[in-house]
Amino acid sequence: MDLNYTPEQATFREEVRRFLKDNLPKDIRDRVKKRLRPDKAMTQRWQKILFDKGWGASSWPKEHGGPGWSPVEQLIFEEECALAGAPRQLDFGLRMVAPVIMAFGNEEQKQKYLPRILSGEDWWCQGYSEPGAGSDLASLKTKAVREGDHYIVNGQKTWTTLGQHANWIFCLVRTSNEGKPQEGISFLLIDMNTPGIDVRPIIMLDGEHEINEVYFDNVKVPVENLVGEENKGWTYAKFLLGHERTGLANVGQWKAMMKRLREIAEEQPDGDRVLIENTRFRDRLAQLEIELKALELTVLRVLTDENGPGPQASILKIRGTEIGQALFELMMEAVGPDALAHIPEALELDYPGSRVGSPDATPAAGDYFNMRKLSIFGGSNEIQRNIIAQRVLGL
Amino acid sequence: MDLNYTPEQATFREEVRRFLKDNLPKDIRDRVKKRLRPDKAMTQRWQKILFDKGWGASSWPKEHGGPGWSPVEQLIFEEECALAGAPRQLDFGLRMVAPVIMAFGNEEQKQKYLPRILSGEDWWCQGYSEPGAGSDLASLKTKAVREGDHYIVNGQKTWTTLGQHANWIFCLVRTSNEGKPQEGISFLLIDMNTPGIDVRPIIMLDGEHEINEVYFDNVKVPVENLVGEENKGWTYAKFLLGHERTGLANVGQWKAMMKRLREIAEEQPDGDRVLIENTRFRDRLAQLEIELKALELTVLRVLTDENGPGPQASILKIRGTEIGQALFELMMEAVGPDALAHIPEALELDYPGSRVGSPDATPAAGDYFNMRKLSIFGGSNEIQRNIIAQRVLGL
Amino acid sequence: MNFNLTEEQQMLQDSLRRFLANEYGFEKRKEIIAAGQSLDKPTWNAFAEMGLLGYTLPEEYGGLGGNAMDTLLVMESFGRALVVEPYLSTVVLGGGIIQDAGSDEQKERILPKIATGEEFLALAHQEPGGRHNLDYVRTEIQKHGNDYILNGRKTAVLNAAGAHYLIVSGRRGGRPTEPVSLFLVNHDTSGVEIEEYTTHDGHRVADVILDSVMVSDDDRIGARGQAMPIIEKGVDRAIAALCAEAVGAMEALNETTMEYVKTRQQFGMPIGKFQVIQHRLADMFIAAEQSKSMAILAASMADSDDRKQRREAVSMAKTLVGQSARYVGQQAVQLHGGMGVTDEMFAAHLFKRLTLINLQFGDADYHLGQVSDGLLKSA
Amino acid sequence: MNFNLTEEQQMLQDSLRRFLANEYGFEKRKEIIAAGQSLDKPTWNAFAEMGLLGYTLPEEYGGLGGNAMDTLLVMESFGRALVVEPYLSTVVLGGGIIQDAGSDEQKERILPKIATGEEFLALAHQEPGGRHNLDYVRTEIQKHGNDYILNGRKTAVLNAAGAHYLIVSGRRGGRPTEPVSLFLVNHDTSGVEIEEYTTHDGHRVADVILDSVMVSDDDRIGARGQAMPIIEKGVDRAIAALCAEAVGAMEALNETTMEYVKTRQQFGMPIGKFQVIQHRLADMFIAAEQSKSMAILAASMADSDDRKQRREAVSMAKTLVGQSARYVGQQAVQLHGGMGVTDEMFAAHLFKRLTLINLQFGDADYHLGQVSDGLLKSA
Repeated sequence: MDLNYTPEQATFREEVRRFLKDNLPKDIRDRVKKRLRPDKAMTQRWQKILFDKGWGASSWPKEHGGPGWSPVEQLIFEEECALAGAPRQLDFGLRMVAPVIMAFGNEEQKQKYLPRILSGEDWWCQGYSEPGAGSDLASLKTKAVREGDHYIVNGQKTWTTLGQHANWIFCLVRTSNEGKPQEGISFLLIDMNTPGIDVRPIIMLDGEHEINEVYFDNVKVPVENLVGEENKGWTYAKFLLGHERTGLANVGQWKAMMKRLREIAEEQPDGDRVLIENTRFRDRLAQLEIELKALELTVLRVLTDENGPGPQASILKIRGTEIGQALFELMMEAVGPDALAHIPEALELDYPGSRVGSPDATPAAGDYFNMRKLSIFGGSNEIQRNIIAQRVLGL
Repeated sequence: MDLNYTPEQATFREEVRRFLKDNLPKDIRDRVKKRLRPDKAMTQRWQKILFDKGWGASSWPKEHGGPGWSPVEQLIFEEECALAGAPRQLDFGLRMVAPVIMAFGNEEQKQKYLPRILSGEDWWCQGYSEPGAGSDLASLKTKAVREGDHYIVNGQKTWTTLGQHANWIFCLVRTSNEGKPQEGISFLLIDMNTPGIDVRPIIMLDGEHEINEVYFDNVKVPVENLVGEENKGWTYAKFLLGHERTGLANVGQWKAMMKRLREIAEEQPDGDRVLIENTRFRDRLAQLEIELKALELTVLRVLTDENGPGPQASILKIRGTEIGQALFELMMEAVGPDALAHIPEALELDYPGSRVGSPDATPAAGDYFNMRKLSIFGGSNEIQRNIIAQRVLGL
Repeated sequence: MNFNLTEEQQMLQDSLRRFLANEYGFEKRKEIIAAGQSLDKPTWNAFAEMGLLGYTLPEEYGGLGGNAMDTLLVMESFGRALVVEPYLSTVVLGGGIIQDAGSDEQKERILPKIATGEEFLALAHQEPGGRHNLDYVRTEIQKHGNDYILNGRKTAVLNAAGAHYLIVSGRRGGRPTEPVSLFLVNHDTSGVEIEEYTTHDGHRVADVILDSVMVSDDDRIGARGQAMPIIEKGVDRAIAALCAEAVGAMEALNETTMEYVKTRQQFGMPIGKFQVIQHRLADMFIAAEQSKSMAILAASMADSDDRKQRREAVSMAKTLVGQSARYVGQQAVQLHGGMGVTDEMFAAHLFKRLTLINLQFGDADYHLGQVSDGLLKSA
Repeated sequence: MNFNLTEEQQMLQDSLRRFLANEYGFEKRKEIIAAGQSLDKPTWNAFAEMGLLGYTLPEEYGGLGGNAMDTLLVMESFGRALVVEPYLSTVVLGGGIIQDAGSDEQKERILPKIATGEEFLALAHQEPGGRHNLDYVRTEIQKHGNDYILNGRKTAVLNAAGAHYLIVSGRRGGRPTEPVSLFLVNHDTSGVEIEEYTTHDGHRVADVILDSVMVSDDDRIGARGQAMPIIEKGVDRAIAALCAEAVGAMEALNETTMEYVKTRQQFGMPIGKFQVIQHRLADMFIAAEQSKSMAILAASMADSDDRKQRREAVSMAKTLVGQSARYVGQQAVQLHGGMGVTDEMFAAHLFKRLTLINLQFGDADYHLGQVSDGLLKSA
């Protein structure tokens, strides 16, 4: 066992850091560091910059245009990006639909979709959940009926994150009612510009438009948009859910937030002292530091396990989201009553009005509210514990 | 609403306090205050003193020799007893079998058993649980077969607290296998001196002999020892479980412990200061003070509710045991490494040897271990939560 | 020792809840918030007619002579319906302080108009950087002939924009070593600037900038430099009221979550049949019940002049209520699944209110610290 | 970056676990404890033969030159079997300190005999009233010609009774302002009195009374007044070892609890089918895995001379391990129901050991405080 990074890994980190220093645009970095959400253009601009460098998809193998990094290198890359204030790249294309296409798509599909994901030209969203089928995916009802060389899709998807920006959606659809509920599901790629698709916003509890309902009314989808075999979509969906492991833990992001939180604690007045001098607050910070360290090491254990990711991998989603939520909560509590104010216009960098408290206070409560989603979306933490109990512990 | 005690209640408290000051023997008080367990003789001696005063059973009505106190008066009495260092009276007779006999027993049974419970002459224990039927009482197997004017009892009971001292046991036994499992159960009073009864100790994890297995091998029990009707025992058992409410919360006991814990925190050295000056320890003490206060008020709400005990009553067992366990845990942590030592002989007041740390350290870890039973016995806290969810919340 | 409501209390609670259920539904509340006003006139008038506005004011000033226990009833009902009207600022805080420490002239001038719903008050005490520390006051008082000039900035002032009078704290020269005094400032006094904003839970709050604001000796509340006990008592009363409001919100949130889990189907059955969810709700129920007990404790002590006992009870209550509100709020959102994080659900709004109540007048950590430090012999 | 065992480590772990499974079962362990000896000779000899006793000692003194990562493996296995032999005191603590700071003569005299299993060491450092504070030392050192006289009382000294040498700390005149020195005291030196007792988890510990104990300059370990860094490093290594032991105990406890809930029937099915119990075990599993990560961190830093980094890593690990041990222990007992609180169950003994590990060398609260205070700039 050796917990030190190899010299090669240290050099790699330096290289990433230098690249970020030279190439991450200041306006983007400022936004991210102030915890203001980047818009579509910014996300695409940053993806293009990474793409030009050959780093568009840290987790992709070389044959598809990825850098072919080892898991630890990927982690280093993500951590440095987060610390530098780079916006999160979009998972839906890069880490969700792409691995499925790579593993189960045909050559034409690979040729057609992967390059446009890599460059950021296509914006993908996810069509999994439906009203009534949240964590219980197998009960989904959106139907695709084969008519000649098309499927006719009817139904409704929901919780479609950033669907309002997307030009493609990957969907689980029901192509058969035979057998078990899981057995009649197919994996379909759908152009969002096809007639009959209607995207309607869902406003989240922080007042933001981030998720959507997507309605399908006799939407014609060419059969060549089917990935793999008809009625085998459940297999691909499970592959996808199992594929993303370290991403769920989000360690890089949380380390960057922890760093900022410590800075805030050193800046934030707390009556006649600064907040870091408040033992009770400091203890909570310390507790979270410890938990984050344990998560980080667990991620590294999973990534470097020579037997491949073992059962420990299943805990990353739970701990990652719990720690993330605790960080946002502590961020809110750090600014205290200044978090009360809800001034949506102040979420723009160039907001000319006066703020309440420090700029850190502006997004604090909204973020905390918004981040309650972490333990719900992507398979609720209750479902994750079911999985650990049943699949890992064999109960 | 009025949270103040009435002048009559305050006077009553004074009277109890004075009585305790004058009548609680010093040797008993010293033992209890040092958190050393009183022996059988002490418990009986104290019961006799209370009995002579007419206070043998705080919860009993006057017709059966009780003082006829209101619930709040009972609480005041218990609290003052605990604060004064009186040993706990034995629930098994006073608060478990007696109410069942009062409600469902016949006149002969009342005449025979109640006075001897009140005076402390009889020591009762409980025969409910069996191996394989802990929280799932309805599945019990101990059988009682009617033969002439006797039942022949065969089977095994377990977790029988202080059964080694008892001369009577009240048992749930199976008298029929017809219908639902609950339907064939009867409530039987058995003289522990009957041939065929074998009491075997179970040593608890703190090394103490407190619980027992009780074996019944063709034990002949006169039919007049049946309480109420044959096969109706489940009703009486449920009555019993529902009857004891404030006792489960144990507020008086915990208030006395909290008082002692605060004293310890002011005495216990913690390097160059005393423990109360340690913010982290003090915060935990404060947290527990708050939770105990909430429990105390909830008990009072339940006791004074003019609609009778409502659904809130169900939370008392859970919070009472959780707070009790937390108190014992904090007690152990207060003395720190001094709690390591396991010196059973030092659990005697007149132990001549040298101790490790203060006398408070002697029982600290053993008590903590022992008190894990609180959330298990008497219907585990998991079962209690099932009950709240299903019976109170209707889920 | 008696936790039962009197007949009058029961009647008031019933009629208030009926009114709110009929006239202050989720949609109506949204409209009120969207209108961007500090209050809804018809609602306020209805409160006045029900006697709520003078409920706790002395009878000689048009009130009913009630106490903090009566406030508890009102606020619990408000919590269930998430009422955003300026009751806390005007009646509980402002009315309470004037009643406790105002001069006869001030009482006569103001209290009757609170009871009738004509005038509003706001306590402008907290300052930027003070976080939860109640005694953090840097607003400057300068003597100017027989008058005084106030300079400073107040923050998180509840309902400042609609208030006819601001109750403003300051220290001579803004020096931390000087004691605190309190002045009644008319809202149209020159130099008073109000920057209003909405809070995440739909209330209206403001920063108040005092730029050479002139007040006279007659505007002072209480004796010179003796204001801290007045502020403390006023704030303690407000905390007790917030605890009661939180209890109402928790109860409503538990009820709506129970409804949800009974109907929401997953894996072929209502999710309320899953044991983990049952136990979660049992714990949420326990948390709300314990909070209710503590809210009653706080209310029973809120009018007391025994400072140490009152403050301890109030801090104990705010700690436990804050912790419970956090637990109940987070778990309710979690059990609602995706729906829980949408603006459409009343549950999400209850959660937001509960979160923000914890941040007002000291969060759970702060008040735990108060209780903890109170355990020191020197305290 | 690599968390995999080397082939040698894997082999050692396998053979150690096999040995313990065969030769150190629950009943055997009970007998050993009941015998009241500080160690079981045949077991100790077997350890020596496996090379465990010299595993981390330098090769020139008969050791294998291993490090704290190797100790981790040994202690994890010990944790699973609840080994009560004096490995921590003699090899990890004593051997570590002599190896770090002993004179060449001391090393030559002692280390080879540790490796062969002939001699034992004990660190007599903690004192009554010190609680978790490592720098609380009041034992008096008085100069007496070229020699020194020690007076004082040490407490919770692991395996003192069987030790050939005690490593004793003290300050000149017992004054808190004086720096700490360390001496090697032969167990049969006049004035050394040992009051041995058993701990709740079957280990043997003692109070050591030093009544005018004479030592010479040659008995000093390290330079005069420079002992605190030596003690800190030794204790940090012991903490890392305890963390590893706790991980082993937690894993064993989780396994035995899983077995239990799969077989124990209630309400017509194994209790392991109840969702609440499933989630509880999932959380216990998570706690053990996170602890394992932290135990590895502590081991990887335990030999480091970077004091701040080492101490931070060790405190982080002890905090998380202590908290997890508490959670896993309490829940395992709870899930065992009545059986969990009886002396018959191995689970109860694992729980007791886990509880006591938290109380040794600083509990979770203490170490959280260390990490927390380390966040201050001034730290």
